[in-house]
Amino acid sequence: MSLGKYIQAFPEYGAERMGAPVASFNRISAEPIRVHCSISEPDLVIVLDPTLMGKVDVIAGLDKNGAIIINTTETAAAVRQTLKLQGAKVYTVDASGISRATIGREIPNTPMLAALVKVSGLFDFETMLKDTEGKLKKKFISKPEVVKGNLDAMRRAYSEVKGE
Amino acid sequence: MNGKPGWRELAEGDVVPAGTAEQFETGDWRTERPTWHPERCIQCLLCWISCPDSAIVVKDQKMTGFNYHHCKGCGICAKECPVKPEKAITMGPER
Amino acid sequence: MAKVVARTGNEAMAEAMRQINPDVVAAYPITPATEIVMIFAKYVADGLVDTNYVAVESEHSAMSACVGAAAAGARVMTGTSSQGLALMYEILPIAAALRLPIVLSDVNRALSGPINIHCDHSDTMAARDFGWLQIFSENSQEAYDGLIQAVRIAEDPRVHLPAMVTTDGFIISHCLDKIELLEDSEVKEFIGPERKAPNSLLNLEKPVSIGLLDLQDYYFEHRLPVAEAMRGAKKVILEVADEFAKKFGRKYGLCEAYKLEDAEHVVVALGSTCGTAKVVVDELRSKGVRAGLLKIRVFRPFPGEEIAAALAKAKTVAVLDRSDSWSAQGGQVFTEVRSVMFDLPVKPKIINFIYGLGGREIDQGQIRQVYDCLQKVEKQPLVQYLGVRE
Amino acid sequence: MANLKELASRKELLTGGHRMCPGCGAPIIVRQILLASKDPVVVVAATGCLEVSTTIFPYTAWNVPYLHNAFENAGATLSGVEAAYSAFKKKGKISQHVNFIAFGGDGGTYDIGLQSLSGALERGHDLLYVCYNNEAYMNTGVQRSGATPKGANTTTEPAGKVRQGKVEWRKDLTEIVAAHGIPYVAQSIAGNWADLTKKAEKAFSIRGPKFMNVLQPCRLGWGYKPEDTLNIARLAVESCVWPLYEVENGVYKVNSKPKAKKPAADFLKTQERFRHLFKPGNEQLLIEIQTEVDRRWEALVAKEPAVRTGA
Repeated sequence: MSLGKYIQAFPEYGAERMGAPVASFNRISAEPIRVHCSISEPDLVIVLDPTLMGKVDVIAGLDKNGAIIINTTETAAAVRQTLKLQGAKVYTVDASGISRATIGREIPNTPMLAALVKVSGLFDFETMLKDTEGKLKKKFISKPEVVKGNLDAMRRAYSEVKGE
Repeated sequence: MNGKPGWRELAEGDVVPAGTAEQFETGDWRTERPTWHPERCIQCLLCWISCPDSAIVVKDQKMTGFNYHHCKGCGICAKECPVKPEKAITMGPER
Repeated sequence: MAKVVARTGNEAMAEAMRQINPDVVAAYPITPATEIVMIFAKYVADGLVDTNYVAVESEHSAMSACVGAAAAGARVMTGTSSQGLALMYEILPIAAALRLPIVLSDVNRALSGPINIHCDHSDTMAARDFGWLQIFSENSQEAYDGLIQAVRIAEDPRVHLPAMVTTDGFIISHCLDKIELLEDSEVKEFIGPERKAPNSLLNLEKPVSIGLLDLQDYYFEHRLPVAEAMRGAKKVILEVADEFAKKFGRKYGLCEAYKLEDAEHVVVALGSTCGTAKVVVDELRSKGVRAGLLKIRVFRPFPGEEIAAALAKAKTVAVLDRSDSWSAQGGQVFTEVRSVMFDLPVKPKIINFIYGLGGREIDQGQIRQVYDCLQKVEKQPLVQYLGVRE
Repeated sequence: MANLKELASRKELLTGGHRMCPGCGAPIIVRQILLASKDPVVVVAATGCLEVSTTIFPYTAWNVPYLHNAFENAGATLSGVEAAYSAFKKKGKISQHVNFIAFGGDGGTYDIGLQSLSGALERGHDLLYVCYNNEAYMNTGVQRSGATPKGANTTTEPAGKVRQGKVEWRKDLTEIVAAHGIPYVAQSIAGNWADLTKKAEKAFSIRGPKFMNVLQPCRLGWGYKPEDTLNIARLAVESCVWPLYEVENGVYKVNSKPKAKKPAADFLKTQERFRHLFKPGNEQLLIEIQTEVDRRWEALVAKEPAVRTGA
């Protein structure tokens, strides 16, 4: 949003407690966003937890010109085979591994965000890094190592995301 | 219903100034009437503190009689009056 | 200077409450309105507001404490949802009859049972007959602006009624959206520094009794002014909206007409669904269908004349109700809209869709289906249920 | 403590002209408690006899600011009033000290209003809640409440051929309130003005939540002649059916220990509501009641500190 776009983000709420699979929907647009419903035909799917792939139909409604980004150590080709996906682009990045190495804990969120920027080309990466740095600095005022770890994670994911 | 104020004449929101019940007569509820006998009264004020209807008139910290406009004639004042052998307040039929 | 931020509906409501800085907030958490209370409690903990926050043990007590505080002359707010609002029902008409301008943010959620935490309008609709102003919001921005305006409207001497501003549970309450915030000083100036109560329990010089027993001889005379104030509130809502538009640029009315001038097929809806419906209207227009949307923003007072005028030229009208009145005659919005159309010289054909109960998804496809039905309206039943499995 | 002359020089804060029954104990309690306050008072009343009879529009017997909201929410409503007061005080809009008092009957306090009361006590508002306890729903025609004692005849648990009035023991609300750990809890009666006004004065001198459970004979529901209201309440104390005691910061003090404890039957037989207990065949029930009165009395006395200095 600070990069000049309109945004909408909303999670899907069930009654599950911590650790259960969750879905969240995001819209990014150059115009004001008026629709208020879940996204059934996504342009882009991001899978943070690859163990869900066998259980949840992660490619449901995915546009054939769309893309899916998966946090996994496997190759895009292997994932495509698992998903039996035709059309659409498949990208993989080991965001969990990256986050363990850089942040010290398995928090794949920020590296996946970097992968999203790379794949979608919606924003300029350096501007986004700067914006994220500002936000994290506010939140982790007494933990500069967290900010650095996240930024490192994002840089690595940006360069390591691979697809076909 | 006639003679009562219309809705425009009422204050907003079910509000009245304090203490308006002062004007309402409950004395006509009485079937028994208390009589005060000042010559026997020891001014202990037990009748006053015990009255449910705030109907014992006290002036300068002294019992001076009844507010018959409010007194419902319950007889608590007579019952609580400690004066012996004859009480300073007695109950009799309302005329 | 307006500040553009990303806020969920709940965050927007809490932000407005911080800027309104009421004297007393008495509230109890309930999904999906809990965050409003949580965020506000943090504002209190951080000393960002002067508010005396009463963390009550139930919504019944929340509304009871609000009545007590408002009767004492305070500016008072609370927030709740669904069962919480239902638990307040007993006290809501008391607040109205005592003419206490309490402002409540309600996050629309289905009433039990079965228990459900998701959006529909059954909680708010069941409260429509309690003498509260009701303002629905299409998005977080409207919720934020609406809550600030509600304080002014409720406290206006021509109104003096409590008000609830609603958002759709999760759909808006938990949806991060781009909104423009006002400066704290702008809000303060707009609503005025303090409430001016005609009577107060804390005016020790002029003691009053509030909330007396009315028998057959006075009750009616004390209820009629609520109807009268509600009637007058329409003008005040528009005045406040005008002033808001002049100062801050965002325009609001009792209703919003979207591409209605030449519309043949019109959908009437409330809340977040209107945003989705606007997208469908644009899409149909591009295909040559003369579609339009009437969004009812203010449900109490009910803008009957405005609705009738807005729909007078339509050929067909579909009213979308996100709740059922269980009257077997359609939802609350439908029966009220249909009733105000009775005196139109040429009446459009009007049908009802009850949809989205318990958070059931309403998407563009379903709204398209509604417009399809309007184009072959003769074959449609009076009331149908949209999006339910047969 | 203010004596009667001193009290009599204060302003009468509950006027006559209210519609309570002749001889009702409730307005006696209210008058005495209001007179005990040297500071301004604001009152909230729960729905009940007192509320309906003192405020029939356009007449109010209250010479103090007064609010009625509903039946079960006097605690929460007064919380709100007190919260507004605190907010105004912080902003410098009001400086005078005010005593906030809620009056609720046993229905509005023991039963339907218990949650609201408990919440108000737990939150620590500076208020005094007074239960004028006549041991049944008198406003609506003598229905049983959680305060109704075992054996009492009520319209919803009447004495009949196989049941002898209320089957259950009454709930010990004073102890429930004391368990909240609030600074001051007391039991008193209509019929001992010195005890009642002293306790009210003490309550007003303490900041935080205070509670008083005041036994109020009801001539209609209990069945006796109107002039007997106060002496019947005193009999409840003399028989240890309703002990006068207070709990100040957790410390128990029994205010009146009868030298010769009267039998509970002396109290019970003064009232119509217990008349059936004295019929042949109910001897065992009377014994049970006496046993329970003794048990509760002994348990109460045992709560007093073991060693007391002074008189």
